Amino acid sequence: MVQVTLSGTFQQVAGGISTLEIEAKNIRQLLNGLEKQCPELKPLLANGIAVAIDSTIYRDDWFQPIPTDSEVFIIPRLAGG
Amino acid sequence: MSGIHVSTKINGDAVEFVCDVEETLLDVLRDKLGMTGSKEGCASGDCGACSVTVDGRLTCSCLMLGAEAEGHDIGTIEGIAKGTQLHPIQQKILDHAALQCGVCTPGFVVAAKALLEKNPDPTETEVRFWLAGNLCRCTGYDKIIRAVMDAAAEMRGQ
Amino acid sequence: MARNPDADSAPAPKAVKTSTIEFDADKAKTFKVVGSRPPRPDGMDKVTGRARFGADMVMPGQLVGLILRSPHPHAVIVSIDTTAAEALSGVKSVITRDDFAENADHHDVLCNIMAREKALYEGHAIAAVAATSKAVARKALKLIKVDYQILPHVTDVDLAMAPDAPLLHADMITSGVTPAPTKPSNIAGRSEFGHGDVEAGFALADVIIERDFKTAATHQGYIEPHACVANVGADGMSELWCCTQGHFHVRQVCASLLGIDVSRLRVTASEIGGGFGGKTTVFIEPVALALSRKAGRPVKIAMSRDEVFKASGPTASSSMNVKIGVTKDGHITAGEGEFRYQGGAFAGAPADFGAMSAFACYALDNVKTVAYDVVTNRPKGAAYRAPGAPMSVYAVESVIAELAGEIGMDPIELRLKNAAREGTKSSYGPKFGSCGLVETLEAARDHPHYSAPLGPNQGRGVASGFWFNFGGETCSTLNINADGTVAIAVGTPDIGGSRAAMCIMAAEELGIPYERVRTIVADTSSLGYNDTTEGSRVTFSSGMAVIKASRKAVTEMCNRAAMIWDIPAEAVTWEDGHAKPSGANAGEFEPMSLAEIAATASKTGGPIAGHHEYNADGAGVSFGTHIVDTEVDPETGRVDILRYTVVQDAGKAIHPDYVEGQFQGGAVQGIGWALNEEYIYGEDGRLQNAGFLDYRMPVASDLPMIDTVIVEVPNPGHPYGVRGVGETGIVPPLAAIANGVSAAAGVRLTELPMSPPRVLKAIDDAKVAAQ
Amino acid sequence: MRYESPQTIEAASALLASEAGLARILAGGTDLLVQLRSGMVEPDLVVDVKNIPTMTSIVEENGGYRIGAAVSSAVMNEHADLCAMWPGVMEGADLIGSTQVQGRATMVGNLCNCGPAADSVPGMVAANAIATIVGPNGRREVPVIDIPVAPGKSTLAKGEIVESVFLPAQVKRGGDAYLRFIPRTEMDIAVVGVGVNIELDDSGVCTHARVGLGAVAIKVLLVEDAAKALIGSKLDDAALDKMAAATSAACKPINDKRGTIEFRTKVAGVLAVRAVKIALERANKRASNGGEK
Repeated sequence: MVQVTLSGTFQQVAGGISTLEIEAKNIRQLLNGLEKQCPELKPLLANGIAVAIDSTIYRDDWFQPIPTDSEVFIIPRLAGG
Repeated sequence: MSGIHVSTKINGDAVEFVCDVEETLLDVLRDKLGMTGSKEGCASGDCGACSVTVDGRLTCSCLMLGAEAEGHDIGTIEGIAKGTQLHPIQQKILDHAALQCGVCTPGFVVAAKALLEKNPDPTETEVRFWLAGNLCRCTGYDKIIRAVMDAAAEMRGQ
Repeated sequence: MARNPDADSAPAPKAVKTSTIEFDADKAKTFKVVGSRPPRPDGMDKVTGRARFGADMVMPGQLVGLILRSPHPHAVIVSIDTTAAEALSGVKSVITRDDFAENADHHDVLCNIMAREKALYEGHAIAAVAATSKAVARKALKLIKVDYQILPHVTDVDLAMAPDAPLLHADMITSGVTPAPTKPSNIAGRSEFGHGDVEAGFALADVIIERDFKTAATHQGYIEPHACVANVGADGMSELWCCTQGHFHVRQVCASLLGIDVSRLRVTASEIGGGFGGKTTVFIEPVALALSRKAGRPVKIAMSRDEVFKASGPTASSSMNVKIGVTKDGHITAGEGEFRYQGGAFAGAPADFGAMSAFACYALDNVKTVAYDVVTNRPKGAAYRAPGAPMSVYAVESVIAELAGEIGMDPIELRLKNAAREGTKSSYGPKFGSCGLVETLEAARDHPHYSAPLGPNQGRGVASGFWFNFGGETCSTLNINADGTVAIAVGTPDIGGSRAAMCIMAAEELGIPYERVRTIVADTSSLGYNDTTEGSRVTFSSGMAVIKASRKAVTEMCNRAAMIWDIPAEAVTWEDGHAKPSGANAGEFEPMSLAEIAATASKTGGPIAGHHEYNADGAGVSFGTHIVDTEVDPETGRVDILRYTVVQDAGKAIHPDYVEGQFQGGAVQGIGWALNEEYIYGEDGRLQNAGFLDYRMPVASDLPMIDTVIVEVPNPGHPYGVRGVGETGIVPPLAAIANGVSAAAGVRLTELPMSPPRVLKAIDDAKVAAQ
Repeated sequence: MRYESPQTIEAASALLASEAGLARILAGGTDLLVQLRSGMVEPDLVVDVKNIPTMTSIVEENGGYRIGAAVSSAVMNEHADLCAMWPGVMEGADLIGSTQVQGRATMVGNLCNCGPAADSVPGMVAANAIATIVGPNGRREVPVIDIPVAPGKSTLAKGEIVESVFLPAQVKRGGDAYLRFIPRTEMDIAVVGVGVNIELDDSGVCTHARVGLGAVAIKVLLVEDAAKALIGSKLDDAALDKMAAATSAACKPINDKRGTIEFRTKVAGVLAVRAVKIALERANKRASNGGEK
């Protein structure tokens, strides 16, 4: 099980849920699990997001492994100038 | 619309062209003569990217009609290096990494050369004020000012 | 591509590839080329005027394209009559909204490049013409008749949020609010970040300061206006030359807007005359393509400076409230902020990034930030160097400075006491990995600038700042030429000297001199997809791709040597640019140089190359701390910058000159933002200062030298420890200067820019208040 | 649009007078070209006056200097004697735009555009410069202050051209100065500009003063009350305070992108005091050099 924290808009869109537990070994499984638990998030996830796994920020890089007991955050997809 | 025939000298070479009255010297250089080293950043004399010399005097080619070039000597960025030999200002800009995007660089080279011809030993303040009409948005000017000061020293033989 | 929803029950596939190479501390000790300052490969062309920028390209038979723009900030476009323009001799094509089909994937971009039902800001494109000369094109624009129904407008962020504000989009329902609002508004979205309990935190504070702040919209101010040349063939094969930070992105969006396959459009990135985020999207490119398609000839469009200000993408203006509590001994107990940003006529103001980075410098138990993304009748914003962060950090760092004064603590000491460090839970969620804020604060504190004496009417300001940095999709190829030189192609336009950095990294890996390596930015048909040059990502991610590609080429060169020596490939190592037997057991052979291996490549298996394609993750955050001395003329409110020092963590400076250049350039853009730059709108909703004359960017005589200190705390996610450096430099200056000016003027300034009338008024008001 | 480059001022005047459409004089062109580019004006005729010898020379006359209307600011500022005599006027002209702009821009162009913020005009007004105008009805001489009426509007009749500006001889103990306020150090349009010219007797009492004020009204002003506050004083603090108040009182500015009413009004007084101090220093230095430089 991975404990996932939603931040920014995601939390509100998910109806105020800030953390949830998802069975996932990589980012793809995590996103699928998220969609299942919070269907409201689907359009946001489709737009592209970032996933922080233990202080490293990834894009929606499906096969990035998520080690057990890691800290996972869903945050807005970063851009820059 | 009948054009105006203009005879002039550019970088020492006799050049003739026909331009519309409305066309600026910058338009002529870039669009008629293929000399695109002078850049249009503002077309209002506020950025200096189109700097040229007219009879040795620094000016913005966007603030001058092509027709006004008749009988005058124009100097552009294309004429500053002598063949493969860079002018000391050009070399110092490279040495000091005094450019990032480089679009303002031709204007700075032309303007700085005009300064050092008039004042071979300028203070930092004099360099900064002389170049105040050349905008650079990448470098914060620091390395450009250093390059010009260093070029001045080298040209004085120091 | 949709994910397979059934996949979640399947076992996780083996980690396919880790996208990062970890920092190699041993290698870092023996750098030969990394950290040196060789001349850049594009330098010669740039000092002689030969470099070709966006407007410098000429295609045979090229037409001039011009765009008709709305004079009104908000109006329904009832009708557009182009018949007279089309009839004018020399006009080869005229296009309007009717020439672009609806596009669900890029709806806002479509509406921005050519207005549809409504003109949403002054300068919004309405129609475009291609003609044989500029004079004809100008005449044609005047012949286009547009019937506007003028609507009330709004340009201020707070006014736009009011319930009775003129509404830009009838279908804009605020996202991020539960339950969803039933009525449309100008608030595109709300987001919230943080952790802990801020009320409980404030209860523990001895001193709480709460203030309101405002910042004006500013423009990236690149000296090169947007320019492109488009050429659409009769068979639909198209080419586009343009100045952009991301030609692959341009290709994707333009192909979509024109309804053509990506493979039919080849985009070449010209030399780019500055971007700073402002050239990460499209404005004129799809218009030029559409004109060319209709005319059957190439079309060049070059924006005027007026168009750049009115119709490209400046950054957001902001209105903010920040509240911070601190104990007497300098422990920050809670921080809270609300950040309202307007980003022009479409959603996308970087309010969320502002809210995320506002408190990023601090280790806080209780923090909460709320962001509002608001639309107004202004041009659609684009990214600008660390988008969203300078404003929010300005607000937070101003309050921090004031708190330090209140509790009588040195402001760097207060920051050090609360500084984010490795393992700190960041204000936006995840823990920080290795990072260098503490190191920059200590270096600033120990810098002679920090203890230099000040004169009358002078004040010193300090502020720290942060930017995330990111990686993204990247690939590059590296070819070993037969003469032993090396050709590298990357897909990330070079905006600050990155080609030099690529050459350095390849030379380091290959063990050959820098001069033997050349890097180009390849067009979209020559290389796989690359994300845009943004997010301070290029030296990090293209650099890592080059390192990987170099290592692949090295492996192949070792193979070739092994074949020549007739020993197993594993028995060959690469050292100092040579293949060598790995030990005594491997055999006795003279080392073979890269050039020797390259020379026989045609006989040993053909060309030798390396390439790498990946998602570059693991970009390390970058923190910086700036010190500035200012002098305020108490009689006129004029501010002079006397001395400026930038201290920033670069992870590892590949080419220190260009790292310093990024620090200096960012600081000076920040100085402009702090002191004089602003978008000034009249009551009529029109921009009053659409030119360099009154936009007032810093000129050479406004500034001192900008001192730099490069701190190097290696990024564990890069083999050389590289962090992005391009953006963080613009984050601290707004606050640093505000703190300096406030100290010099004796009154706290809370609105940017701190232009002389504003500073003088603050001084005079404070005098009145004191009496 | 036609371009003409006549050799005499009479020919230039005739061209302007006979043009039925819109005609513009092209001297330095640093304003005209910007206007052309932006489409602000679309003249039918442009008359380049840079090939007219009387308009391109600086001539000493009655101890003062006559400056041709097409003489660029850069050329003027290289004239050592002129700079020594009227440093304030020269500095005002030298502040127009960049080094590049200086190479083309002229004082008379600055004057005839009639911009209220024209940097060279307050100094000329303070020096009581006289313009020579040539038109279809011959020559006339007019004080510079009487030429601008409002932005873009002057008292020049159709076909009239300013040929030159005459700066009279500076007195033995006389000095001038021009200061402007801009947010940056260069490249801005004046938010306030003050030109001051003072004359003192041997005891240091101010016997004559003129104060020209820019960017605070529809046109450049001559502030007589400010001059009165100085005349008869030794330019002590009380006189300067009074002068500052008179200067501020004369302001009728607007709020715009460059400054507020409040700001302009206050800063006009501040700059006037600073300018008088510089002018005083110059007057004393000039006197100590026996009225030379």
